[in-house]
Amino acid sequence: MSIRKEHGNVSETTFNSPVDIGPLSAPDGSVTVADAASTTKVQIRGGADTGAAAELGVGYGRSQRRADGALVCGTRPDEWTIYAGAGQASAITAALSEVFGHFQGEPGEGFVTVIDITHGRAMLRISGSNATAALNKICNLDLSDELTPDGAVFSASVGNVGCDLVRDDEGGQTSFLIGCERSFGKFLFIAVADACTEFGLSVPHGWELHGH
Amino acid sequence: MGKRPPKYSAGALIKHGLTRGDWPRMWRRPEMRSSYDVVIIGGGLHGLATAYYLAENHGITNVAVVDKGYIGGGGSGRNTAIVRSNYLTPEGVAFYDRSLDLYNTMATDLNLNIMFSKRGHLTLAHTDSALRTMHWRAEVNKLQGIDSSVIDAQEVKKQAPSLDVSQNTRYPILGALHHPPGGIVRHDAVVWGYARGADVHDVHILQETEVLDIMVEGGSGPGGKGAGGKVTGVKTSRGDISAPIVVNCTAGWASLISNMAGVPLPITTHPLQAAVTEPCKVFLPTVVVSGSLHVYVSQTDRGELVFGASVDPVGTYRVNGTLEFTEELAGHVLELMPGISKMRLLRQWSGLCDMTPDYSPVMGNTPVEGYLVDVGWGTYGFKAGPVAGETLAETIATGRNADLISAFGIERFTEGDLVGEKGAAAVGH
Amino acid sequence: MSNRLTAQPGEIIDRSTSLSFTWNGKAVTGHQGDTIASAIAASGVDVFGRSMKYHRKRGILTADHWDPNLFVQVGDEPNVRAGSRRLEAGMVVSTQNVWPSLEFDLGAANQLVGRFLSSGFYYKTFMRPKFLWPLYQKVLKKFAPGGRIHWETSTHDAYDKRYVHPDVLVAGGGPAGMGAALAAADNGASVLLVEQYGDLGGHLLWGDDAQRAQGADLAAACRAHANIEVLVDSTVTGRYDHNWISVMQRSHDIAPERLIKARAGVMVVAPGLVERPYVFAGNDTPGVILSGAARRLINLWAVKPGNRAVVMSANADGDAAVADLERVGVEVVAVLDARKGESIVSVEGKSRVSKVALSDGRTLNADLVVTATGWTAPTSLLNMAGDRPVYDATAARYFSNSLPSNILATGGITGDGSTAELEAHGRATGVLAANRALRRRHDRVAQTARSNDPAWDKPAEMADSRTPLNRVPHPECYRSTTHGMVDFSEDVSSKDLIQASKEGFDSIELMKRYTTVTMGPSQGKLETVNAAAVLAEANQVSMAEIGTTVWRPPFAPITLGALAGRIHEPVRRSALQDWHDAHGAAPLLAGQWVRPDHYGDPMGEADNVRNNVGLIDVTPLGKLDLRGPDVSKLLELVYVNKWSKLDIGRVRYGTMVAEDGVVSDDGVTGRLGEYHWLMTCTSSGAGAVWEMLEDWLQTYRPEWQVHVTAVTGGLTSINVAGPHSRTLLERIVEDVDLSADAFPYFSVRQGTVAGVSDCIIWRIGFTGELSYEVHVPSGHALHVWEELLAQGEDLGCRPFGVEAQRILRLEKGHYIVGQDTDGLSKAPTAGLGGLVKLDKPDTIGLPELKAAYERTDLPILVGVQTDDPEIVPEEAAQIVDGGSNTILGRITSSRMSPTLGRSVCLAQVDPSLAAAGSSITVLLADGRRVTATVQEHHAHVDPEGARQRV
Amino acid sequence: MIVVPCPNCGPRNSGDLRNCGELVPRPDPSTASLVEWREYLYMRKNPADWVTETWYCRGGCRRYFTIERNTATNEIRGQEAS
Repeated sequence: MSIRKEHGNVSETTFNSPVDIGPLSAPDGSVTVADAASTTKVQIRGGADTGAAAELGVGYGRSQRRADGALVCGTRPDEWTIYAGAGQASAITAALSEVFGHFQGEPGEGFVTVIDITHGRAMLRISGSNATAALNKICNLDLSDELTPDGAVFSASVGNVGCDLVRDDEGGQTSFLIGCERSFGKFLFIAVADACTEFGLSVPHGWELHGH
Repeated sequence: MGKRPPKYSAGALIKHGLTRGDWPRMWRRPEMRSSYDVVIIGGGLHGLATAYYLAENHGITNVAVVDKGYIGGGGSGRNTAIVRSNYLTPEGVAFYDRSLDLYNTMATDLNLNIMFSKRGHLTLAHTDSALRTMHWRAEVNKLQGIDSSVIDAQEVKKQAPSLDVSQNTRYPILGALHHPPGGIVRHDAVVWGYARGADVHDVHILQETEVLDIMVEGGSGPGGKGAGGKVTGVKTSRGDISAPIVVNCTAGWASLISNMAGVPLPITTHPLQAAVTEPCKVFLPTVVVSGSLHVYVSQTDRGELVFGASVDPVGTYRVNGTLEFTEELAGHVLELMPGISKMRLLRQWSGLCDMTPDYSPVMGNTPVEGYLVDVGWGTYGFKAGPVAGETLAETIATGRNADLISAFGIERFTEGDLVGEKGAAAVGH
Repeated sequence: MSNRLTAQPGEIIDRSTSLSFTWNGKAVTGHQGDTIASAIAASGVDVFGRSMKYHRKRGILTADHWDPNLFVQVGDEPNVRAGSRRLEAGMVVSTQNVWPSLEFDLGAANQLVGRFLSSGFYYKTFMRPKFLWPLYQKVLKKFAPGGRIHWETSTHDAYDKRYVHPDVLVAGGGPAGMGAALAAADNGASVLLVEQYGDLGGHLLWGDDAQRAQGADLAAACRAHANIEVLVDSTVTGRYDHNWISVMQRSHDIAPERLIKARAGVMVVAPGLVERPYVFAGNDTPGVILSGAARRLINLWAVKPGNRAVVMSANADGDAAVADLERVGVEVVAVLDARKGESIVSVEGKSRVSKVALSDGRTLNADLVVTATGWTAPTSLLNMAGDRPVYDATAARYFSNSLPSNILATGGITGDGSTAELEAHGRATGVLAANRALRRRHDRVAQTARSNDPAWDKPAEMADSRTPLNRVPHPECYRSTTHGMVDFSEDVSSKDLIQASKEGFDSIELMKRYTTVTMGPSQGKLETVNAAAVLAEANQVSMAEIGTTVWRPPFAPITLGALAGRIHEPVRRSALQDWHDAHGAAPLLAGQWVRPDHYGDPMGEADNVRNNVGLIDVTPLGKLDLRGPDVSKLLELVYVNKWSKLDIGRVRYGTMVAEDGVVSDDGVTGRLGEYHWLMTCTSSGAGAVWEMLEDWLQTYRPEWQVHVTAVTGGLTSINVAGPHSRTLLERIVEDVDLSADAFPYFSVRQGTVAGVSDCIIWRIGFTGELSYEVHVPSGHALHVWEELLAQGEDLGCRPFGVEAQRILRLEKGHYIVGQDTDGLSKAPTAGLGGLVKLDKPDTIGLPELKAAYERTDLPILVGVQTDDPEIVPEEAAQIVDGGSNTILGRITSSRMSPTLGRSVCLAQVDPSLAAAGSSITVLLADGRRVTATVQEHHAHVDPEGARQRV
Repeated sequence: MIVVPCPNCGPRNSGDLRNCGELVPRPDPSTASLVEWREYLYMRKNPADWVTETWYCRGGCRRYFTIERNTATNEIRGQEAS
């Protein structure tokens, strides 16, 4: 059989996003919504007794950008997520194995597991001077600078979709990374883009919110 | 027996109009006695109906109905006034069908127009599985002679033209269970009718009388209460009453009252919210219910839309109401009827529901002799009021649980024989 | 005839503009700044509508939002408050509740028989003859008040919502509210200031020059303050637990109405006061207005309210109205001082007041009656916060009694004062509000994981040392010696209320229910105090003993559109759903998921699976990744069967029950590695199963080392089913030996599929055929799906949908939790006999499982075939006892089987009918009773499972 | 929409969480009588008073925790007035 040879390994970067549409921006640039589903997402689970917190450097609710550009987030009290550029899951996982040794679920004092959730999570980024105002139309948390400063990590409902969020400002511009279960990805993008229409963003045909 | 009050009729109205005479009280404010044959706690529909049927059917008239506030101030005055009998289980169907019979003749029986509007009742199905449940109900109903059938979306549109039956919506209407005998009733009038009917027989309606304790002796629990005990009376805010029979008809407060007798209940108390819009010209001729969308709606003859939903998920005795109830309600109503977004919500309110694990009531005798319950009505109490009163009166008079309520005894929770009404009951109005 | 005055110093109309609109078909013009009512009044109209019951002519009463006589239809919008809605060009305005016309309304015949239509009359009649009642009802319906909703053509417009988190929310933009907002903002609080009308200022807007100047200064300061967001034409409509506050914002660019949901640290309630009508005969005649209406009409909109006026005044506002009237040339023929006991007895007139009878015996000709008899404190928002107001007989109004610490009141509802005094009280309230709110904010910041620790010290708690406003004595004047209207929108008179009390409706709540007083569109804003006063009179008790009805939300009505907002109903899509859409799949909404129901021919799709090979996207299947040394213990606990000895590479079917023994979920779970498992569960149950596992691990078994990760959407699940499935997979699976010996039934392998590594393949058979379920990382799923179709083309590989799968699984007799079981079905009903292990130390629902297996009366799920193979009984068809109506079970699933060419069913039956070969009677929906036979197995096709084990 | 103080996330709207009801201790299933078991399944104190109840922080940290709430007032201990 020759068929097998035709395949070869599919690269991690040939990744189909649930959102096949380019970034949308308001004409005045005050808000932009962009797909970021291909972001590498690696989840680490481990209790406080495992030293994972110390190793990863951030507690629940906070994040830190590493020198290599990866963003380490304390997504739950015993859970961290590393966000990095597309296609880096293997490298990040390998590096973590150096730190934690085994992490497929082996027993031990330092019970730590690592799982690549890149494919399981859709992601988008909303940024700009009106990003907070737009997001606050469909997310009930207090997103002011004091309650939700740059680096804040939190989970919340966005347009009725359960999401993991990071406030991750870029170049002094307010910005949020919003991740959700992959199958909700298209709906989340539509809901967020719809919230931005108040600030001038126009939504292309086929991406309107149902219901009005 | 008291003097019959003047009969209500068109002729009487004209006579009073011409003479400008005053109408007598519908019920009096009697002096409380120190003992009664039966004390009924809770002056709502169930308590008053029980008192009425005790007197009317069984000649037991030395009865007090006590209420901490005014009559009909609880669930009886806060429900959405829908009546129907298209339940899922044979026990449920038989029970509610008798209630519907009593509603049908109530205006003449009680000589008070309860404004029964027999306008039909639609339970919409938005999914295959909901449609399957509708078929199930229809089949069980038909076997018991209940007018109930599944109709398709086009027929739904004929029954209620303002519904959107197009199929490309988020919750397409695939069909509905249609129950022509269902309808709405002026709920307060039912309370007043039973109060007036009971008062005729000299039943004492004691408003603003709060029960502080139930006196039990010989029971196995602390203070001689609980299983094996025997009721001797109640302590109230206006003094003690001795009575061999005490009946708990207190709906949302049922647990609090039952704990006084040492009889724990399988009940949690949840608010059930409702809302009404400003009036507009009548356009919705029937009662519409959607279980998937957790909403039921009807339009009164005054033109107001009356809405209800399922109970609040968080148990509480607080009846303040919530904003999210109105938001979800409006969203769901507009899914069904996108053309009415300009109607305005005028008022929201809530009542307390005594929810049981199987969405069926707990009725009849209990392990404490002389202490009876008529509780666990959840969101169904209004529909059942007449038959609950009738069967409870029979149970009190005969000492043994009436046949129609045999499935609803408290012992089913220790014997593990729950009633299967829950499947159809997510929002069953 | 125009009633528009020459320019008034405080007018808010822009005379350079001309807005054309129609009123009952006639062209009218107004100006920017007019309300609908002011523009119509300026054009010389007295009569705006008809009353609800008696269809009496009605005109302006209060000229504000609460005016019960100014409900109009504007285009397709019913019940528009003409007293507060700003005029817009092109509006089509018409009267409601008249037929055939405003001038000639047949309903007015009710006035002739009014003496017979006392409150509650309908309860006392129409009982006999019974058959006539539906006809009476039709007549009653015709009298339904209100406008018309255009449900046929209207749509759900682009409404909108928004969340805000102000430290201090101020309800009311009068002098006290503005003072509070400024002081709170100056003290570091973020403030949302909400004003119901079009501009800040409250009653200062129609006051004298000094008042208007003070109002303008305060408003400018509020608008300029960086910490204050001002919302005008917006209403605080509700206060719910923990200061969850709803605000209805109108006149925003993007939505006709927008619901703002605020979680406020402190709410300052400063709504001012609502003026109360006086009860006397004819008090609803057009031309009888309140002093506030007179002053607003003259000062805001330069509308002359009449020519010859009688004024009854009990307060300074009434006196000011006299001055305003005289200034604009209205002849004031009498001023009655209610403080001296003078009053109006009655008025005459139909379309307009013509004669006024006074308490001194005089009868005067007049076309205008202005009353200023006191106030209602609109304490709704305080009521919603648990306050029960108490009546003060000296001030003749209600005051709040006790408020939670996150609610403060200021302004008119707390007392009386000059503008400066009101502002000062507001400012003191604002300082206190800021203190309390900032203390709360400090706590919130400190307790919230995502925030940094607060960079500021928590302020010390401040005592409430505000100097209360005075309560100026005011005469208790509620009713004259005659009876008149108490509730204008419900047509309820003081006589009705007294009669109701005599009939036993002698508490305010019962009276309300019987007479409908206060139940109309203004919800008691105008009527509550007068109703309580009349009841007190009827019961011969004091006002204080009557209490008030509870004011419920909303404070002012809200459109359903605004409450709904933009509808967010999430839909879940698999990575392949776009492909399904593009290839003609009929969408099926299943819970939150959209799925391919079929691609045009479900029977053919099923047939193709039996004969060739088919692909179905089963991604919605719930999937949980379980890792750790204690997973098998967890599985032992949550499944009814044994799990401790499952080898690596094997999968097993398991059923879950709840603690009450009722079947709750099922699925297969496979062991991928020593410490790594993948669990599947039903699509609809996936979330609940995950939360249940977490509950056990967190609450009851915290010592167990297990990590659960939901991977449903991350793994796209493709079932490859049919006799050619192995051949197909062999073509594209690289590193897994798919032979029957190496990869037997109920096994799992990990490998590379079409070049995609990290795929999980398990060999199971929901369809009863040789089949493999391939779980592909979703970013590559489309590639794998398309490769499967391409490589399988010669094998007849075609996609199949949910309907074909339903047919196939039913042929195979697999039950579906929730369809073939119900809310009472315990393990024995589902036929789990051999599977269930009752000798475990702990399993969810274990005692109930044991009890269930002791019983012999539980229904049993069986395979059933109708004796006539063409008949497919409806799902839910009842199984009855021969010709009787006793129910002995029901058909739970049914389909025509393409494989067998006959119908097949699953049914729950009474145990007496469960033996194979039992003949049962099925009642079809059309009433026919047909016989059917209970089968030996659930499976109708290949009960031995030979096809899936090849 | 009441505010529920999650010990991990801080104050959150109750809609972000799931209320799991009154805390009822689970009897040992290997020794409990059916009567005891069914009391655990069905019987509730349901007081109009302080009750210890479980919440699940569904939208936040995904932890289960207990709080004391007064079912007559919705007041939650350790949190300022309702």
